[in-house]
Amino acid sequence: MPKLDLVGAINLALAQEMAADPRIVILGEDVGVNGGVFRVTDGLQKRFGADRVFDSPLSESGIIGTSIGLAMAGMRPVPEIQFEGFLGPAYDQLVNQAARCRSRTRGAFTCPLTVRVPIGGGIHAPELHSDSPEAVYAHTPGLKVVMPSRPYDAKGLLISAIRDPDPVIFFEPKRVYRSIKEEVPEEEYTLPIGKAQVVSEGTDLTLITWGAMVSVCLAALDQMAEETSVELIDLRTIYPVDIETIAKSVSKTGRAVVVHEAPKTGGFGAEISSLIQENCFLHLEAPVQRVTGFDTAMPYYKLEKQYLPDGDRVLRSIRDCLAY
Amino acid sequence: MPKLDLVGAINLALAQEMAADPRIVILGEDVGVNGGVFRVTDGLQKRFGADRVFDSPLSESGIIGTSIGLAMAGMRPVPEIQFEGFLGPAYDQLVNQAARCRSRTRGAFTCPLTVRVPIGGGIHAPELHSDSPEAVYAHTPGLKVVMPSRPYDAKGLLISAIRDPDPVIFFEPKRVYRSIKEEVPEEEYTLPIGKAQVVSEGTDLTLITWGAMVSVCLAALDQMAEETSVELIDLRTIYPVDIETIAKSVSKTGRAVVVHEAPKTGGFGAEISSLIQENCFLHLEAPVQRVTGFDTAMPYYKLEKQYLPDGDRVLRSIRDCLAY
Amino acid sequence: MPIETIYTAQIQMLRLLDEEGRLDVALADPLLSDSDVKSLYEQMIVCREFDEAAFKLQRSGRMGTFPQNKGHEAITLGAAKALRKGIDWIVPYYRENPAMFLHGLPMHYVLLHWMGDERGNAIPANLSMSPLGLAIGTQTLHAVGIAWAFKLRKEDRAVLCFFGEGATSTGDFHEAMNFASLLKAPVIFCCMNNQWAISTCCSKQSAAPTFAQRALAYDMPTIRIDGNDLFASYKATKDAIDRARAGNGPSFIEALTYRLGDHTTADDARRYRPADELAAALKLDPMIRTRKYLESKNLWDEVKQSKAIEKAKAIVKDVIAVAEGIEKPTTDQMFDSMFAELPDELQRQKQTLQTDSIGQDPTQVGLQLPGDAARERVL
Amino acid sequence: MPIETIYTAQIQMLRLLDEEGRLDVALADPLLSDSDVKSLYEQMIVCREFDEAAFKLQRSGRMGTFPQNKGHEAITLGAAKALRKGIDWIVPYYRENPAMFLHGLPMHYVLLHWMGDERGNAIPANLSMSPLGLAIGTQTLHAVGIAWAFKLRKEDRAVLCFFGEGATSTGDFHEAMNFASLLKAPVIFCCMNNQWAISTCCSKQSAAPTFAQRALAYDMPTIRIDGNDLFASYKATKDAIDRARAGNGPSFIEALTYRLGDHTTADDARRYRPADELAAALKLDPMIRTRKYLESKNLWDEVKQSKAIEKAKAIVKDVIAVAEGIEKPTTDQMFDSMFAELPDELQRQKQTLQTDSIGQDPTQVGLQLPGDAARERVL
Ligand SMILES: Cc1ncc(C[n+]2csc(CCOP(=O)(O)OP(=O)(O)O)c2C)c(N)n1
Ligand SMILES: Cc1ncc(C[n+]2csc(CCOP(=O)(O)OP(=O)(O)O)c2C)c(N)n1
Ligand SMILES: [Mg+2]
Ligand SMILES: [Mg+2]
Repeated sequence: MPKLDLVGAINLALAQEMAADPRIVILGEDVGVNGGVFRVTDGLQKRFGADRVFDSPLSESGIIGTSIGLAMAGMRPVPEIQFEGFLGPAYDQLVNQAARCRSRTRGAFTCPLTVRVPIGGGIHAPELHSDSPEAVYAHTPGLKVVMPSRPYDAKGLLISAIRDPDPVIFFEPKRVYRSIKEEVPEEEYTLPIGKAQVVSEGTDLTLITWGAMVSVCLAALDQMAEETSVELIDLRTIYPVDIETIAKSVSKTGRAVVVHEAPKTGGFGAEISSLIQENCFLHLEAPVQRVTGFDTAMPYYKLEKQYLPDGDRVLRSIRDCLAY
Repeated sequence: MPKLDLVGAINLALAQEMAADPRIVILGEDVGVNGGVFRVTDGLQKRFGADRVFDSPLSESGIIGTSIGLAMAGMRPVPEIQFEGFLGPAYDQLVNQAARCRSRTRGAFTCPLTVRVPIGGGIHAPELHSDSPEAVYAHTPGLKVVMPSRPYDAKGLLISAIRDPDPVIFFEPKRVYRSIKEEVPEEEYTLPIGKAQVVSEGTDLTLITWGAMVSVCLAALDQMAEETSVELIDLRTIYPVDIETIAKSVSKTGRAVVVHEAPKTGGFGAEISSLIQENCFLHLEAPVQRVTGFDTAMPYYKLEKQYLPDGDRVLRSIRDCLAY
Repeated sequence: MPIETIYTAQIQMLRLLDEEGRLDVALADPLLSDSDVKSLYEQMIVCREFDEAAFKLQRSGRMGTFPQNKGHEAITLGAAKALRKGIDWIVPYYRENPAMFLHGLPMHYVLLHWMGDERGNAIPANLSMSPLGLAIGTQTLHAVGIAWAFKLRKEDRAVLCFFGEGATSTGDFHEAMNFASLLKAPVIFCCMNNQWAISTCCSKQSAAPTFAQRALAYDMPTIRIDGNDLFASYKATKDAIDRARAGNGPSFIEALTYRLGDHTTADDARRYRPADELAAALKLDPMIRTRKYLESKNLWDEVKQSKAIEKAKAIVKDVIAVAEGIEKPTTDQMFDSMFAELPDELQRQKQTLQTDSIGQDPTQVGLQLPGDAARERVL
Repeated sequence: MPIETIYTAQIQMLRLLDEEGRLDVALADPLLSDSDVKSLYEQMIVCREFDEAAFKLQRSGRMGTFPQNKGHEAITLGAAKALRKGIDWIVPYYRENPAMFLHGLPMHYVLLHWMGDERGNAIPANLSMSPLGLAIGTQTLHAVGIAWAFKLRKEDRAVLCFFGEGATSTGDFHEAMNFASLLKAPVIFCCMNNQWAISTCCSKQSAAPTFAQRALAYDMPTIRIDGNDLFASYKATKDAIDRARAGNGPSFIEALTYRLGDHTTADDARRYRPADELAAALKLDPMIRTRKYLESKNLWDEVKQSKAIEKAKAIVKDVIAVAEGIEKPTTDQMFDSMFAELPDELQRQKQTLQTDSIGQDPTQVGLQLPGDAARERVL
C-alpha cells in the first residue's frame, strides 16, 4: 500500500472519481496548469483535459454559482476555493442558493456539489489564509460539512462527498497537508459522512476535536500521565454531527473537553457542549470545557502560535476538568 | 410622550442623530424617495438631502464596502440592507473587512458603521425574507450584534450603535415593526450595548430570548399556571452577550430554556446553553433546553407558523424542564 | 505608436413594430408567422388576465405578495418563442410568467409559489426551466452553469436567462457575464429594463446611457431593443440563439420596456413615480400595438377580442381553483426535502416537532398536555 | 428608426517613452521634470533593492510569504507622482510598494506586514494611504467610499486605487465601478495588468481584448497605457486626477506591464509560464528605458548607477534592521485592538489566555502545572 500525505490522498480520490464518473468537473483558481496552490489537483488537467479541470477567473461567487448550475443540469462539480478566507464572496451562493436548492424545489432540483476548501492556521500564512469558519456552514440547513484529520479518512470521506446527492463542504486542514503520511489503499473506498471516530479509548474524560487539532490532541495525550485515561474522538463530520458516538462516550466518562481552532463564541464547540448537556446531563461530573481560538480575529502569524490551542492548553483543561 | 411603533422609534432615532452629527450618512436600496420598503427612513431624504440619504444601486457588497471606506475616512455610515436574506452578498465585506478593520491595523483605522437589517419571520413574506442569521455574525470577532424587541429599546440601542466606535449590526425584527406601540421619549437617550434586560422576575426557571420571540414568550407566560414563576430575559444584545445577567438568574432558578427563531444546530442558543453550563453547573437541576426553529431552510409562509417557535412549544418545554 | 485607437464598439437600437402596429418587414427576419403572432397575442391576453387575477387574490387576502408582470408580455413571449420547447432552457427571476407558461409551466405553479408553497417551484421534469427566484442576480450564474453543462456534454441547447436592469448592479451579474464569455457558453442574457427597481429609477442604477453596454466589458455581442415590440424581441433572441448554437457563445439583450404595475403588491409606486410617466408608458403597452398589427392584417377584431378575454377568464378561474384546491403542505415535506437522506437529528425533529432535548426524547417525559399530538406520536 | 446606432466608444493606447528611452515630447504633457525623473529612477533602484532583499529574507526563513513588486516600478511611481502627498489617497493591494514609499510610508512597515505583524498596517496618521490588503477586489469599494467622503465634505482630494487585472473579475470591482460612476466620486482605478494572476494568464481572466473596456460598462473615461513607461503612467494619472478634482468623476487606467517575479515566494512560475515570455518581458523592464532616457539627457551614467545602488543597499539594510529589531507583539495587542472597549469575555481571555471556563475562573482551581504563568496571574 502506498504511503500518502493528505494532498496525495485527496489527489488520488479526485483522479479515481473523475476516471469513474464523466459528470465530475473541477473548477477553481489555479487548479489546472498549476495543479492548485497546494498541488492538490496536480496532474488532473493533463490527464482529464481543460474541459473537466477549468482554470476559473478570480471569482468565488462565480465558481460556486456556476457550479450550482452545472449541478442542476446533471453534472457533479467539485469546485475549489483557494483558501477559507475567500469563501466570503461565495457565501451567498453557497448558503442562500446551493443549500436551499433541494428544499425550495421540493426535490425537483438537487445540487450535488462538493466544495473543497483548505482551512485553518498553523502554516505561517498571511491574513485570511488561516481562519476556521466551519461553524457558519454547520448552521446552514442543507449543507453537509466534512473535515478529515488524516490522509486515510480524507480519501474515503471525499469519495463519499463527491457521490453524495447533496452539497458538501469539504474542509482540508492546511496544517495537515504535508505533515502526516500514512498507508492509503490504492483501490477506492468510502467512509460514511456523519460518523465520528473514536481514535483512542478511555474512561476518565472524553476529548472531542476535528481537523488539525486531532494531531495536537494526540501529541498532548502522549505527554499525559499514565494513570489518566482519555477517550479521543475525531468528529470527521461537523454536520450532521455524530452525537450518538459522543454521548456514548461521555455517558461513560462523565467529563468532556472540546477543542477547535475557531473563536469560542458561537463556535461549533458550543453546539457540542449543548448536545452533551442535553444527552448526558445526569452523567456529567464537570461542565463541558471548550479549548478554542480566542474571540479575536485570527492574528497574523507572529501570534498564531499563541492564538491556536496547543498541547499545554489542552492538557491544562483536561487536568482542570478532571479535578473539578 | 408620543406612542411609537418600532418603525417610528427607529425613524426618530435616525432623524435625531443625523441632525446632531453631520458625519452620518444613510445608504441603501430604496431608503430615499421611498423611505425604505418598511418606511423606516421615511422623510429623511426630504429633510437631510439626497447627499446624506442615498438611494444605492442594487448592490449589497457595494453598500457595505463603500460604507467601510466612508467610515475609514471619518464618516458615520448607517447602511440599510433591505432584508436579512440579502446580507449574503455583503457577508465578505462585513465579516472579512469591516469586522477586522481595527484589529488588522492595530487601531490605526476604525470602522464605525451601523448596519440596519430587518430580520426574522412571521409576516408571510416570500423566500429569503424571513431568516434569522444572527448566530453567524455573533461568531464574527469584531462585530457587535444588537436586536431590540420593542420601540423603547430600539431607539436607545440604535443611538448607542450609531455612536459606537466599532461596527454594529442592528437587527430589526420585522414582525415587531408595527405590532408594538409604546411610549418613547422625544429626547435622545441611549441604552448600553451588551446588557440584557430582565423583563419579568421569577424563581423557578429562566426563559432567555430576543427579538420577536420576546413577545411570543410573554404571551406564553400569560397562559401559564399562577404557581410557576418564570424569569424572562430579553438579551437585546447578542454579542457581546450579557452572561452575568443570565448566570445570576439561572443560579437562582436552576433551570433555563432558550428560545430563538434560527435553526437549532449552531444557533446562538447553543452558545447560551454552553455558557450557562460553564457558569452555573452546580446550580443546574435540568439540562438547558433549546426551543428554536428546526434544522431546515426557513419554509415558505404556508409552513412558517409550524416552523417558528410558538407559545405551545415554549410552554411545553418549560413544563418538561420543570418536571425533569 | 504614441497614441492609437485599439478598440471600438457601438450599440444599436432595434425596433421593428412601431406604436401604430406598423412592421418593418424588410428587417423583420426571421419573421413571426401570422398564426404565431395571433396565438402569442391570445397568450398575452391570458397572461394579463392571470396578472390581474393574481393581484386581486393578494388584495383579497387569498395570496401573499405578488409582482405583476404587466408590460413585460412582448419581451417575455417574443424571446421565449425563439426557444425550442423542452430543449432550450429558461432561467427566470419573477417577472416572466408569460415565457414560462408558453413553455408549458402549469399556471397554478406560479400561484402556488406566491401562496407561500415550495411546490410551486417543483418544475415538472419534462420542462426545461428553473423555478422563480427572488435573490436578484444570483440566477445569472446558474444560467451560465447550465449552459456550460450543455456545452460540456456537446448537447445542442441554449439557455435564456431573464433579469431586470437592477440585477446588472450585482456582482453576480458581472461574474456571470465574464464566465459566460470566457466559456463561450450558449447563454442569452435578457435584461428587461423596465426602468424601475422598486423605487430606484434606472438612472440611479447605472450612470451609462444604456444597459446594453454592460456587455462591452466582455466584448460580448449586445443590442438594445424595444421590449414592447414582439417582433424585435423574437428576432434579437433568435439571432442570439443561433449564435450560441453555432458555438459563438453568449449574447446580451437590453429590452427597453416598462413596469406598468407597482413593484409588487407590497409596493405603492405613486410614492415615487410621476403619474405622467406612467400615463405615457401605458400608451406603449405592448398589447396595444400587437393588436393593431393583427387588425391591420385583418386577423383580429372586437369579436375575437371579447371571445379571447372570456376564454382567458375561464382559464384563469380554473387555474385559481386548482391552486386553491391543493391540500396544505405537511411539515413532513419541510423536513423530507432537506436531504436525500435525513440525518438522525432531523428525523427526531420531524417526528416530535420539538427541538428541546426533553421534548425530543420519549424516555424523558414531562407533564402531559391535553391533545399533545406530537408527543403522543413518539410515546 | 428601425435600427440605429445609439452609442459608440473607443479605447486608446498611450505610450510616451519607448524601449529605447525615446520620449514623445509633443504628447508628454504634463511632463515630468528632469529632476523628477532622476529622483524617481533613484527611487526605482531603492525599491528594486528592497524587493530582492525581501525575497532573500523569505528564502532565509526570516520572513513569511512575500510578493515581489519588480516590473511594477514605472506605473506605481508614475501614478503616485501625480498625487499630492498627504492630500490625495492611495488605496493599494500588495504590489505597489514604490507608490507607498514615495508617499512617505516607512519601508519597514511593508516588511512587518509580511513578517506576520499587524503593526505593519498601522499607517502613520499623517500619511494618506490605507494598508496592504490581500482580499482581491475588496479595496476598490473602500477607495470609492473614501472618495465619496471627500466629495461629501467638499474636500479637494482624490483617491488612487491600485489592483491587478485579476481583480477585475470580482463582483466587488464591478460594484465599485458602478458606485463610483453613479456618485461621480473622485477616484482613479489603476489596473496593473501584469498579465498573470498567479498561474492564470490574462486571457483566462477576460475574453475581451483589453481590460480598459471594463470601464465602458459604466461610460467611464478609460485608457490603456504602457505601464512600463514612467511618462505615460504619470500623464494618464495626472489627467485623471485633474478630471476628478474638476468634479468630473472617476477614471480607469489599464497599465500594461509584467510580473517579472513569481507570484509570491510561495509560487514557482516555471510551472506555468513559458521561459521565452519572461525573457521578452525582461527586455521591457521599466528601469532599463528610464535609465536610457536619463542617459540620453546626460543625467545618468555608470558611476551614478553604482553610487545609487550602494546607497540603496545601505538604506535597505537599515530598513531590515529596523523591522527585525522591533520587539515581538504581545497577545495583549491581539485583544486590545478588537474593540475600543473590551467586552468582559475578551477581558477574561486576555488575562487568563484560556477559553475553558474552569481555566478562566480563578475560583475553580484545577491541578497546578509547573510554570503556569497565565494561571498564576489570575490567582
Ligand atoms: C440580492 C437582492 N437584493 C435586494 C433584493 C430586494 N429587491 C427585490 S426586487 C428588487 C428590485 C429589482 O429590480 P430589477 O432587477 O430591475 O427587476 P424588476 O423588479 O424591475 O423587474 C429589489 C431591490 C433582492 N430581492 N435581492
Ligand atoms: C478574493 C480572493 N480570492 C483569491 C485570492 C488568492 N489570490 C491571491 S493573489 C491572486 C491573484 C491576483 O492577481 P491580480 O489581481 O492580477 O494581481 P497580481 O498578483 O497579478 O498583481 C489570487 C487568486 C485572494 N487573495 N482573494
Ligand atoms: Mg427593473
Ligand atoms: Mg496580475
